[in-house]
Amino acid sequence: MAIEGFHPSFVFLIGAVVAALTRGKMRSLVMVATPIISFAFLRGLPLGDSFVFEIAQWTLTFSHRDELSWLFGLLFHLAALLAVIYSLHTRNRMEQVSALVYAASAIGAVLAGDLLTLFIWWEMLALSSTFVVFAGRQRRSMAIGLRYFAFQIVSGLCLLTGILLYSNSGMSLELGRLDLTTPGTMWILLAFGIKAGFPLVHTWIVDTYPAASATGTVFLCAFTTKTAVYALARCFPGTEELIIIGAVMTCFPIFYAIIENDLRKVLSYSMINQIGFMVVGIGLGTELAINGAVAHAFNDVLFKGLLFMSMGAVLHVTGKSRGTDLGGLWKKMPWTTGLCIVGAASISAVPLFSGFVSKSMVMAAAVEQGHTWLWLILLFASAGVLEHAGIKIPYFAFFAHDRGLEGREPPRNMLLAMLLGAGLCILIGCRPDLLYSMLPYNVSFEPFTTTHVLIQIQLLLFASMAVVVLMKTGTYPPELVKENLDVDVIPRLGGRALLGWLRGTFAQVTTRLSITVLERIPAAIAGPRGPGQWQLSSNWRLVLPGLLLVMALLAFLIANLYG
Amino acid sequence: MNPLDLFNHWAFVIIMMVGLYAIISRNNLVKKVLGLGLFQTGIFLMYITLGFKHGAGAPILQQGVEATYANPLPHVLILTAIVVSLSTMAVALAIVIGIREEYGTVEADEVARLDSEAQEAGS
Amino acid sequence: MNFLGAWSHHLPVLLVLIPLIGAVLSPIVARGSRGWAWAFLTMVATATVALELLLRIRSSGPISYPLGGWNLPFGIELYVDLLSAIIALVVAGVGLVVTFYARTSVRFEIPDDRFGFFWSLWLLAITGLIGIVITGDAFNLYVMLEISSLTIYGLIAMGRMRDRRALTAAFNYLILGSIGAAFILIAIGLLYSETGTLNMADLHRRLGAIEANATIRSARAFLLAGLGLKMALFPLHLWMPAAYSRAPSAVAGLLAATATKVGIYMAMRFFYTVLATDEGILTAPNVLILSGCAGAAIVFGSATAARQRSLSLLLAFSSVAQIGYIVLGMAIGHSDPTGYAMTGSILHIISHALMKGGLFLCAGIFIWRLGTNDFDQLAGIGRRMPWTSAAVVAGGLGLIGVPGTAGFISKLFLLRGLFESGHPLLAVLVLTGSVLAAIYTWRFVEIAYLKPPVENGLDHSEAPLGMLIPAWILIGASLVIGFYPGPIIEIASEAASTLLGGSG
Amino acid sequence: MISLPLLALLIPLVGALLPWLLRRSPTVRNAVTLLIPLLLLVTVVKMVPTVLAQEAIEVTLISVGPGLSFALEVDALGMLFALVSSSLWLLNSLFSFGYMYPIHGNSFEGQERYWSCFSLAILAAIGIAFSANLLTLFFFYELMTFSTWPLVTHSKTAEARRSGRIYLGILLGSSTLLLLTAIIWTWIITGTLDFSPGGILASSDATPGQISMLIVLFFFGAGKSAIFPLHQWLPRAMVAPTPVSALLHAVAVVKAGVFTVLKIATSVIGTDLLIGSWGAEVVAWTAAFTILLASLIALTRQQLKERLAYSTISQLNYIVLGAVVAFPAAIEGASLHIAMHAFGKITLFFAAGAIYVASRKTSVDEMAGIGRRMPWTMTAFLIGTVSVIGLPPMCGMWSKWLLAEGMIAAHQWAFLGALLLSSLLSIAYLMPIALRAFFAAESEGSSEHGEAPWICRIPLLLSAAACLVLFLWPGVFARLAGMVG
Repeated sequence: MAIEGFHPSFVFLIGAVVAALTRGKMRSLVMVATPIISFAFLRGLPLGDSFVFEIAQWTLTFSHRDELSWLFGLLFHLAALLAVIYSLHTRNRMEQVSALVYAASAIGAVLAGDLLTLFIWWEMLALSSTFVVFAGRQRRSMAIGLRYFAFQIVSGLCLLTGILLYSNSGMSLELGRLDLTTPGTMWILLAFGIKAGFPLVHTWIVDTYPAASATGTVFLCAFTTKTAVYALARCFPGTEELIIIGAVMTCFPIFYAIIENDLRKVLSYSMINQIGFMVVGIGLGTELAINGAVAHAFNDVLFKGLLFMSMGAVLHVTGKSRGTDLGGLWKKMPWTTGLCIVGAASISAVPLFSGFVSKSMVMAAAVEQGHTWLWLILLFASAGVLEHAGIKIPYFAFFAHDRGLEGREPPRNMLLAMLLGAGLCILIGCRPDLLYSMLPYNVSFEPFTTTHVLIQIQLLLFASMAVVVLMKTGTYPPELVKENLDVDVIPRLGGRALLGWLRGTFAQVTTRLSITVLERIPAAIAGPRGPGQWQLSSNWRLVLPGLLLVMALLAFLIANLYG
Repeated sequence: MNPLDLFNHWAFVIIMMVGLYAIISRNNLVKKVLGLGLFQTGIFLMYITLGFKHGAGAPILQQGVEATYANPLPHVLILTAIVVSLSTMAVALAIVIGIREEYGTVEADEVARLDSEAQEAGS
Repeated sequence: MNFLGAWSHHLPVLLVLIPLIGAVLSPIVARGSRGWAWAFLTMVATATVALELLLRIRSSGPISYPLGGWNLPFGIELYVDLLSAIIALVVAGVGLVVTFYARTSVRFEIPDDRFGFFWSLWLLAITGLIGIVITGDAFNLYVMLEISSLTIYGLIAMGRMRDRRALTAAFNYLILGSIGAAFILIAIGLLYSETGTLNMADLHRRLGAIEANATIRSARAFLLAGLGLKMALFPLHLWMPAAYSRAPSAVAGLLAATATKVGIYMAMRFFYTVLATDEGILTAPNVLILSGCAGAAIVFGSATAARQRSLSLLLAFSSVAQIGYIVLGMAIGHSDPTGYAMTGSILHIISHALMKGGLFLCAGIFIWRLGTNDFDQLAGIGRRMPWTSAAVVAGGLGLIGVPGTAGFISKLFLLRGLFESGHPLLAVLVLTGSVLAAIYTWRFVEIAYLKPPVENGLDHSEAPLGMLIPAWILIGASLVIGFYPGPIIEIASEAASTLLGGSG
Repeated sequence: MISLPLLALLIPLVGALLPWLLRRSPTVRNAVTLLIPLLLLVTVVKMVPTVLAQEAIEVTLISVGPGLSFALEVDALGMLFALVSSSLWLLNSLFSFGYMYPIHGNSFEGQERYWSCFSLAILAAIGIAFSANLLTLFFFYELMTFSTWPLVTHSKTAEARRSGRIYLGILLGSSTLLLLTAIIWTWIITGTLDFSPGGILASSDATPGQISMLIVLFFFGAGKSAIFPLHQWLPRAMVAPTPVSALLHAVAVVKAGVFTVLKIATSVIGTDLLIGSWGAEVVAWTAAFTILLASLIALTRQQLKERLAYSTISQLNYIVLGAVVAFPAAIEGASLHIAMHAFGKITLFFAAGAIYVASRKTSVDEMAGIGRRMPWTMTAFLIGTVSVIGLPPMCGMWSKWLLAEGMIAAHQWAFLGALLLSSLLSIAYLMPIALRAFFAAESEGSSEHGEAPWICRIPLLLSAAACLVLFLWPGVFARLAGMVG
């Protein structure tokens, strides 16, 4: 089904408005129908540029369809549909409406044909996702939401600066490959990087995603970072700096993930790690690598979504998400457990699951380019992924020590969404050609070669063994109820100190200064003449003017006779 | 030039100063008025001096007499000025009478004291 | 326009004669309440003549009128040029309006049995003021000055019925004024001793022919000191606030609008025609003292006005400041070749006469209703006497120099003159004065409109039209000039260029 | 046939008189209060095509003297300002009913003065917009100061009196001491006060030193633009009723200040002279400093209106900065910001007023959770917030974009940084209000209340909608702004 003549994002926006005005079953219907209808319009988009608007002196290209944008458009529709289904049971109007706007923004961003349009959607993405975070109404979500928003806005401002500098150097705003030597592109890269969770600016991911509601996180994990990956793939393929950045991203979160207690936070670190693979792929820049990165992004949305959905289901049922609080749920939630394991297998790149078919592309591309050290790093990262996402998540949530938690299967819509997600993971894992055919480049890649499979299975086995050994010997880092120190403490504490200073000393000083200058001093000058003040008295009323007159005469005499 | 040649000038300056001193130093309003009169008289003397001419007679026109005569104009002017001065004294004294009626005194500091008392009572 | 027919040759003398005869006849022909009608008629005639005179002079140049048929320079000359005609019209015109106002106000401020004398003094004062303006003879000027001064002392003293302190104010003014006038007399005598003439034009001619010696220089000093007092130039202004605030309200209106202006006219006349020789009176030290005093007047007068507790005193101190503007423009006028400063000065004479006259009339209205215009009694008056209060605000805006009022136009020219002649610091003083004027004006506005009304058992209803209309005529005229200043500017700049041409 | 600019002045003049004449029939007066702004809007809109066609509309009212006259001229910048003022006046009149009547009663004390002064203020705004020379501009500038003072002190409390004093003192002091000086100085140098495209000083023989002094005098003289240290009047003016704060202290008065600044930059000094003069440097750094200082102070203020006032100070100085940087994009952005900021900020003020009407709440702390009680109002508030911050999809984005473009074109990195940092700070002080309203829990014991009356909400929603519509179709405003400079 393909309908022409309307922009998919606007379908979502209209859907959001309608959803805001309806309630109950009607809203559920609208929510589900929106991505489906929109998808029809997406298919109807013509290749190349369309929806070109002139707003004042700006030309905005709202739709630029090629393989890359089409694939991401498809992906986002898919993610939106899954997440919508997953969240059907909630009655959180704010979250649902914001989520539709959020999806609209992400779709708009990947379809954007020029930098200005990208900027508009980029900022809307920030805004709407903030509302998704806030709508979670978790205890700490106010401060976290603001921090999240600040990161997103800084990203937007970087993008703005970059675009302006870029256009000021005489370049057209058409979206395409950017050269880092052109002015402004560093800013654009930084903007993308913040949203993609580059090291040092990654903290918002781990800060925010665990703080949103069970349903909100599913939306969040799908769109923002993947839009950034899309933008990187669109603008900076083959930028070598990205290889190093990506390599770092694949590794450092592993350590955090291992010691982290909150399982949704573990997933967030894992997300950074997965994006690292994509960034490496984009940095490598060969057709194979790009394809791998894009395919991995596609898969990541599905399996990371699946994992978040399963953790969300646990949270929904038990109200807990910390490893120390959970355990032994597999008997009460067998379906959820199973589906979670599918997600864990996918992310761990077990053959026949979706992660395998895309991750191996990136790694193969690294080898192909002769980056042996890179390949080793990625290998290590893969092992780490297995440890924290493939084993730790299902183990702590569903097995481990039974804490005797009340538990039951989550609502049917949640299960349905998870089933769909799991199905897609397995489908892609078994029939990778379906995905490959949609990739931007026509590359023949055969994932199921003996070498690939063997290496991967060895890796998985060794990693599993390591975990088992560590656990048995008791040297595995214990899960503790604590916050792990990350780089974001600097802005957090600094910001708090600054705000305290502003509301304290600064406010007092400015207020006192203004009162003194504006009220006290003028009052002293122009105040009414009180009774106690000096007045001419008695005889002086005549004497003083008389003396003054004589003095004036003398002054004039001196001035005229001797002047 | 002998300073004493300017005797008249010295005189009118001294008279004026005496008058001014009286105005300023006396507390009694009538004395102030008298001081003003003295002051103005000094000026009259100055004008008369202006019309003075050595050996001149009165500026009376007589048939066939070619005599030197003093400049008549200052005298004319001073007649007018005397009238003005007189009127000034009259007005001043009338006001002093008014003050006497209202305050019961013609002493400046008494008047001032009564004024400030009234002001304090009013406010 | 020649509606005076055969009398038109005698316009200058008529201008003095009409009020003089009116004054003399007033106690005789118009006893009691008819006095006002007589005075009003006289003023109508005087104002008509003044207007006619101004128009005639604009069309055909200055008029010289020898009195009594004596040949010049021996006889007394009436000499009317554009500046004189303007000031004469201001005096006669404002006098007419204030006379209209006085009908109501004197009824409770002057004892009934003094009406005849009051109107006589009133007309005589105006005679004196006009006489000063149109005479061409230095000694005659002194006589006219004394006529106006003496009558004014008497008029101020008539405020005793309302406030007995009017007597002391009048007395102090009398003593000081007489000394000041005596200084002027001395100056005229000294000039005469050097030149042997009293005719102003002749004086100018002869002074130009001789070298300035000590006598002439002393004469200048006496003149400056005497005029300074008459103009109420800071710091010689101390007689003024008491006199203005305690005089009967109509008298205060008349004095504020005209008396000091005539003093300034005298200064202009002496500085720019009589003594305008090569060395001139406006030597650097004199200008320094004058402009210094004027600057101090602007700042000190305004700041003191802001501290007053009654409207009359506020207005009086504001006058000190406003006179500062005028003197400033006059003092530096000669160093501004474009004539803006002088034009500004003349314009400010006109606009200040209108505004301050109107404001004192309003102050009088408050006194008429409340017996006082102390601020604590005026609280909330804006709602009870809206028209009077509005007039005060409009006048106050003019004092600030808000665009759309006459005060703005005159300050604009004055400021340009100050800049043109290279005195930006003085310009800053003028502007500071405007800001201070805003402070004292707004003291009234706050009290009248924002304070809750006081309950003192007095009748607070709006003033009768007989007082309101004249007040609004003056204020309204200043607004009209503010919006349609073209003709006035033209006349003032002509007068300024005539004056400056004389110094050329 | 009376000319349109003159008519645009006469309509509010009539509007100023009618409340007094119709004091006995409130219904008629209320109708007229809405009719007059409508008439004005129609009149102003009728001139738009002419201006867009770059034809001049000129009227000389009174010729004062050589080189001096009261004259009107409609150009793009003036049209922009007049359009914003007149359209928002209409909304604000409606809002005034919704605000004043519930709070002060249907015949509140001083209502004639209230309506009348409002009309006069708009008259002044239109007059400023259509001024053809500095003299006319100065006249209307001062008229605005005086006509708004009674509105600021409407409540007549001691605080209102004190604020009124500061209001008048700063506005009058700056305009008299600095602006008037600059005007007269310009008059002396150039011999004329008439605006001319490209600047009248540009074609004079003024020295660079003089130009710089003039720039400083002009830019600080227009104290209504709230540049440091003259910004203090604006927070103090918040003592006024909210509709007054909304129209005057978010639109008419403050924009009159920045309009003056822009007009002077383009038509008196000329952009060529501005660029590179030390005077412009001084002003630009001060404006940048003001932007940041005001943002920081806004963070510390708990009274909603006060916070909005500091936000306005910060935003106004964007325009000052744009005007003084004087690159085409900066000028265009600054001009556009007059309109865009007006719509956003008036929405915020309307919302603040609606909250007060419904709940009597004024402090930001009390507004936690209020969004559930007042969803319409707070949604509009959110839209206004987004617009003022300058995010898509609200109209504030375009002007900020252009301003930033201007800074980059001028290679003014520090000022660009100030703009961006201020955007962040504006999020910090504005966004939490909306977010806490929607998501935070209500404080204990807060009063039961619902939405504000519809008459409050309609203007609020209309202006919020305008923020969105102007993002999609900035059309007329953008074209007008593009013609400036």
